[in-house]
Amino acid sequence: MDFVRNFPCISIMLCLFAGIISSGLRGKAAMLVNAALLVTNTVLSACTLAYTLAAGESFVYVMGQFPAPWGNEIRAGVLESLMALFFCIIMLLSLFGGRHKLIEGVEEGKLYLYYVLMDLLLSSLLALVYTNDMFTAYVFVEINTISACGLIMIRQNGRTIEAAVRYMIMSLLGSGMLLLGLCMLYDLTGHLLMSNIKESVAQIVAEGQYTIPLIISIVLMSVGLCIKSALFPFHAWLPDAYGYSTVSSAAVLSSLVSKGYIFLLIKIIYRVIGFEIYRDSRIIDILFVFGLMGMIFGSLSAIRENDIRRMIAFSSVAQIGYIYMGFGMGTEAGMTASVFHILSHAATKSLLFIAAVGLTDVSGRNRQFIELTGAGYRNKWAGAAFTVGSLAMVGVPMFSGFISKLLFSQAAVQNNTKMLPALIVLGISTILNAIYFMKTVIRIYTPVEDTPYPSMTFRNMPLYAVVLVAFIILNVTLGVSSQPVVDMIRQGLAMFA
Amino acid sequence: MGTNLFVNYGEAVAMILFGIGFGNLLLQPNLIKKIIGLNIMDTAIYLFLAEKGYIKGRVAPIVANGVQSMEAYINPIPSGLVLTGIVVSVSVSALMLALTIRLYRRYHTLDLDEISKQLRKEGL
Amino acid sequence: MYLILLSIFIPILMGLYLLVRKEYASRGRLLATTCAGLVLTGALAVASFTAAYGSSFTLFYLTKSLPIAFAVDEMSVLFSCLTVIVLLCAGLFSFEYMKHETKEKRYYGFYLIVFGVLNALCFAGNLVTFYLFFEMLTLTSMPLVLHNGSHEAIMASLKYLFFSMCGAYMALFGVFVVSHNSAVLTFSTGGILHAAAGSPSAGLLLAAAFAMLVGFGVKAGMFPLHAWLPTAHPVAPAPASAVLSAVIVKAGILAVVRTVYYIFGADFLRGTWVQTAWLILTLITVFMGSMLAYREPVLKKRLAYSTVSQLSYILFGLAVMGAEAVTGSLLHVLAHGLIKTALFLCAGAIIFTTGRTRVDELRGIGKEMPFTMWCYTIVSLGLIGIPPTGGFVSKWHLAIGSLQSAIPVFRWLGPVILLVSALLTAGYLLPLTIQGFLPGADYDYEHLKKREPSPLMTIPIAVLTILSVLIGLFPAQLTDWLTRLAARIL
Amino acid sequence: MILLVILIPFIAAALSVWLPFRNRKSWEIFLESAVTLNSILVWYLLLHHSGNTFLLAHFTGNLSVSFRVDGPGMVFSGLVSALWPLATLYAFEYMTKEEHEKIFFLFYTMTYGVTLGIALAANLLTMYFFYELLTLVTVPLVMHTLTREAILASRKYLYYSLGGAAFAFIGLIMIIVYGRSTDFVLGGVLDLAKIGDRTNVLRFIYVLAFMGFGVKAAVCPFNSWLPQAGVAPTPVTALLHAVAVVKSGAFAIIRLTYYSFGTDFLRGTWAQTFVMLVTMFTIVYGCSRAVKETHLKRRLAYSTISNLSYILFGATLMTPLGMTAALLHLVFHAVMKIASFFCAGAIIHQTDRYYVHELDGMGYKMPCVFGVFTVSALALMGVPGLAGFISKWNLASAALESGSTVACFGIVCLLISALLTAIYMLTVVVRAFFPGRDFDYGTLSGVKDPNWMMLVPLFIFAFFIVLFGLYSQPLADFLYAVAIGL
Repeated sequence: MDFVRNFPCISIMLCLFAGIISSGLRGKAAMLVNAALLVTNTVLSACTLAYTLAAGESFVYVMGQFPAPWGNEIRAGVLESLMALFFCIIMLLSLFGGRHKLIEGVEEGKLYLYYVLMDLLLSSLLALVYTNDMFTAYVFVEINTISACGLIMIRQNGRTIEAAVRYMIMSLLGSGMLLLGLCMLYDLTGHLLMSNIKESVAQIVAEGQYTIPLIISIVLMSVGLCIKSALFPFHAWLPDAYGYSTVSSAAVLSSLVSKGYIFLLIKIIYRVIGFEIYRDSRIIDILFVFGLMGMIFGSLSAIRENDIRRMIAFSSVAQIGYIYMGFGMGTEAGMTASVFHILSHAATKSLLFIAAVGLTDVSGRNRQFIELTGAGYRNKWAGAAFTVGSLAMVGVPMFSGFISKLLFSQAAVQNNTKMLPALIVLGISTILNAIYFMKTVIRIYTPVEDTPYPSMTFRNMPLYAVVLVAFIILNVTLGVSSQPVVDMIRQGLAMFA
Repeated sequence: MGTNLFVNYGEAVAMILFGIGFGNLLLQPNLIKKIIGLNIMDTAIYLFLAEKGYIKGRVAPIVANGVQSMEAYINPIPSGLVLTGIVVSVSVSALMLALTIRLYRRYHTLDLDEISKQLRKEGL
Repeated sequence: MYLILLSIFIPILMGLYLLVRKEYASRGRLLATTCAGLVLTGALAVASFTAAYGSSFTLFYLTKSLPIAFAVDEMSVLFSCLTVIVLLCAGLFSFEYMKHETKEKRYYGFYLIVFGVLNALCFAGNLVTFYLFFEMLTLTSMPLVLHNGSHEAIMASLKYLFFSMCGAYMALFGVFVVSHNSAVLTFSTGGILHAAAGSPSAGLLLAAAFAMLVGFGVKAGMFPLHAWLPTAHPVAPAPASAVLSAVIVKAGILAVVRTVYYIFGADFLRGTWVQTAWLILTLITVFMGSMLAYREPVLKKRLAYSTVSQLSYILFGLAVMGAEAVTGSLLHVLAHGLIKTALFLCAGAIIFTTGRTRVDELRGIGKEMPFTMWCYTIVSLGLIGIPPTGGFVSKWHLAIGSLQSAIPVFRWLGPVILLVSALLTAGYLLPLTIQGFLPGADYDYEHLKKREPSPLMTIPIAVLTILSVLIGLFPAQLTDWLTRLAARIL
Repeated sequence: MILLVILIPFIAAALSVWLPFRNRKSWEIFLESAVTLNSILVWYLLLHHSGNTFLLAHFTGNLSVSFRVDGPGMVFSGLVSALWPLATLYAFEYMTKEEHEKIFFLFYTMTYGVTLGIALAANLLTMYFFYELLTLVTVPLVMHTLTREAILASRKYLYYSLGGAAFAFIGLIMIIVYGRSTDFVLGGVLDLAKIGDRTNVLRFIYVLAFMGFGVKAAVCPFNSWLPQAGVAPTPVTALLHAVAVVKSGAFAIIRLTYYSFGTDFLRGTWAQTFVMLVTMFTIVYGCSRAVKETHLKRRLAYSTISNLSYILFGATLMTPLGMTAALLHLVFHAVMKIASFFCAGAIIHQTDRYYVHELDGMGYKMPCVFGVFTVSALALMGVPGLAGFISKWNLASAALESGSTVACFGIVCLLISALLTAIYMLTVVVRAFFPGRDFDYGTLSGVKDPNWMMLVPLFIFAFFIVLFGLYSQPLADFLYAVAIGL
């Protein structure tokens, strides 16, 4: 079974090849290639996950047979393969769910480009997940940025280009800081491979040298990644980028791209700096505070929003706040909760985006709330899915959001000083979530007399409905039998250390 | 501290440049100037890297004249990184410029705030 | 035992029957039914306190600690006598008076119910039972107040209702506290709280006692919650006013007696701040009631203010907690009950015949209705306290009792205020007599015509007048009995 | 078996929508018999089963969804299952005037199952789960009329409830972390060794959780949803907003206080004082608002707010007697308030009158309805001989028994509230029966009592109000046994 060790590398390479091949294909064919790629990668990731679970430890794949510290490495553990699996599944579902909008919104001749970019994005995501090399990480961060930017602007109107530019600028700021931090770290340690850096860092800290440069480099990397993942004060680019791009892009961006950066940060915390050292630096408290503020202000902005897509986008800001709050707790449990929330939020947010588009479609493409009145009856599938997503976001038991809330709170209790703020903000944020999501749910289930808009049924949109059902199942599965997933996350985090 | 700063003047300059570039990228309303800022920022980092990789009195790790001793050459990895970084930043700059052209054709301005204003007028 | 229950439930059931059945074909039948009901109830009540005197029984238990029990003791007899006399007389009077009102059936229905509830109050054997019927009394007497259905009457009845409820709930607080400190709530002479006298809960108990005094005092028109009385009594039909002013307010007195002498015990309260506060309140009420009555131009309202004042005579006597004073109080219960009924019935007779309500419109009324006015004058003198009427005897005892007591300041302040109030009483009652009989030289005798009301009205007035005089003339036996009673409960 | 009684309503609800019924009658019969059957099953369960925990599923780790029949659960489920068939009967008649009956009864019947779930939950997590579910299934009921007002009300209801649950959730977390288990054990499950020096934090969390569950029980300042939610059809306001939903809040608080945090941990601390003061304030506040309110149903809703805090006041005494009194009032208030709401509903159904000042003289036209209304009014005021007096008496003696000064002031609050109750209830009665002499009865022509489907539940409730008032000892004994651990 050892050939499974090749799978991570193969999956990344497959993505790149698929991208290259697609660039010569027509739109339809590129789509099929992409779908095949995603399915293959899902299978590969699942195999890797099974393998690492069975082995109970992670493995390192050395690229080009150059041994450390010179060569480039890929490392796969339970957590990495779990992430990869999830990313693949969710991207697959998001693409299927948003396909009809894509065909509408993108020029016929350029459709293949979308799939090229998507392939590229997947490759960069997988690389971010698997890589063991900091500089490789940086390169794929940039690739990620570029392809994400392309995904935003594929639906060409002024808005999306502007959003793409803004996204680009913020991303470049972030990656610039990441790069600088990385260079400084390299300067301090002389290594680029994560495991080697970690040893050196431990040594440096033990000797008490270079504390200030080390902290500066940690800060630079963390802030860079925070900007890229739209933590609260750096979220200005997010609503436009998620709000106006085509729905699949929005779903993928919100649930995967920002999560890729967050996952990179997790890797930096565990595998580069070392959890204890990172925890003892003050940056963790800053992350905590920003996380809390994000939870509140993101939701407040969402409440004020009148456009359903932008509302969901703002909700992402709040959810990312949750994740950073989990980091900020500085405990193993907090980290577990954060990772779980990455999964549950990914599953929920793409569901919401895709359901929202179904609702706006039956409301004359109008995204204002007032037009959505009664949309839940015109498109029953989207209505139900949106309701499920909302309930999950609010944290109603049986849905995935409840488990993350549960894990977050349990983690919070373990930290004496941060317990009360975390718990109270969690409570307030739940209320705020309830306000804007439930407002929408009630709105879409408020019937109107003689609407001018047509209804949508299963017959019109079989694929769309199936995708929604799959999302709902995913969500409920996470909510009901979360224990295996949580165990895997724990195991994976343990492998990181 | 002062002496260190003087000795490592390369790094100091790199940091100042990074600051200039970062500020430009963040604060300039003009898109072209933003891109220039981006490039300054990236260049600053490459300078920083190069400075770190440079060892006084040695030459670039290109085997010339048959000298194979490790002592003769500087650390090759930073140089490699710089090269990679340049590739990345070139492509990013290209993308940004392409976007800028798009926007300019549409809105006849390079001012991002102005574009936002027009967008709002369009009601999109 | 059955007599007591019958005397309570027969009128209530008859009243309910009257309320729910459809209109009678003729007024006569209604009157006959009512009359039968009244007489039967009166007879039953008398029978029960003669036949079942001294007995007590528990009907059933609401919860383990809340028995519904009835008992007949001297206090029951005293109040029951008064109730029977007044309700019968006023009932008889209504037969004529209610001619000019509508909805007679409803009136008689509630009248009977009130009769039953009053009986129940007299025979209640413990605090819970008493409280139960106390609330019932408020609820069932309210329709009597609002009977004429004018906006004013409805507002007055609501005021009555809410003041009474307020009082009842204050009392209920006391009941809670008492029940917490005592295993049983049965009325027994000398109180049931001996054990708690020195305990740490004594402070709370005193507060409870005060709450109960003020709360039950609402019904008896005691300051500061007296305001309902002058509003509610005058708007009712005259016989109902009579019942309200003479008997229903006495339920408040009975409640206070039961609370102070049968639950807490005089020893428990004597010399405490509760007694002092209570004395102050009663004296304020006595003076204020007379003063307001003096300034009031409408006859029935004036009588209502008078009630406020007179009731606090009784409360003052009770507050002194001496044998002599209590005797005076109990006597005054009887005297005031009879006199005030007579006064209201006179006022009713005047309104019924002439339609005039204000005192200054009643010049020469004595020439028109000499009999009524003579009765009015006689009972007025009684209320003022001029011998040989009932009022004199009771006030005499009150004053003596107060002077005999050892309470500082109030032992002399009380009689002084009582005296001043008596003067004011003369001031507000006698002008009607004087103007009525001596209208002055410019009175138009030409249009004068005798219009004495029918015997149905005059007879009750006469009976009450005679009774009140009898009390004054032959007080010895009654006083003895009451003195013994007072000594026992102290 | 336990699962069955929770599931039957759901199944019946689903069937009632999907099955093709020939006509309205057969549909009605189907629903009514399903509900009745379920109630019978519940009572059978209560009488024959006890103590066994039924584990449905493991959630995560040591958290499980499980059910058990224990003391308070018996009381609450018994109460709910006794009321539901009657309320359904009433609702059939009432809903003839409204639209979308089937949807209405779908959720109405589902709520039955959810409420039973709350009552029979064996641990905090399960209860929390059903608690959230309750919010969700009742929102459509509030929304039912779909007027703007109804939608606003349902939104508010939703926000408040979910928000409250969010804070209750914090309490749940504390129990998970610091408790020996989340199961309900009389006396609490907190592990004092684990808590160490964090007692005050935990008490603070208790207060938070109290307020969280208190949202459903309409504790001040989180009560404004309840009067607004009165826009729902009357069967909903009567059964849900006077019994099932709001009592779930009170029930949850009893569970939280007595079975999770434990009274020993809380008694005599600032946390107890705080929550007690909150309930006392709510008692007075609810009544005063009721006095000012002229819309009959909203007035009753404010009265509910106040009465719910009677229950909570009893619960916050944190003594067995306090819990007895709380449970007693839980039962009695349910009967009293449902009776008065049904009267209000009958008035609306027959005459479309909503405001108190429109009720002049109706007592003569609808004697049965207003007779029952008067009985319930007197009972709510606490007139001896009716149910309200007994529970008030028990509350007061429990308060005195607890010996705390605050509790004594609580009695004063109870009495002030009783007075205010007299004011707002009796003004209605007086208006209805004594409209004043210049009232024109012509305006009431055609007004009459509703038919038997509405009257039968009314009379049954009135009968129970009197019965409980006169003879409640066995019930009180049973509840006391519950409170000291069955």
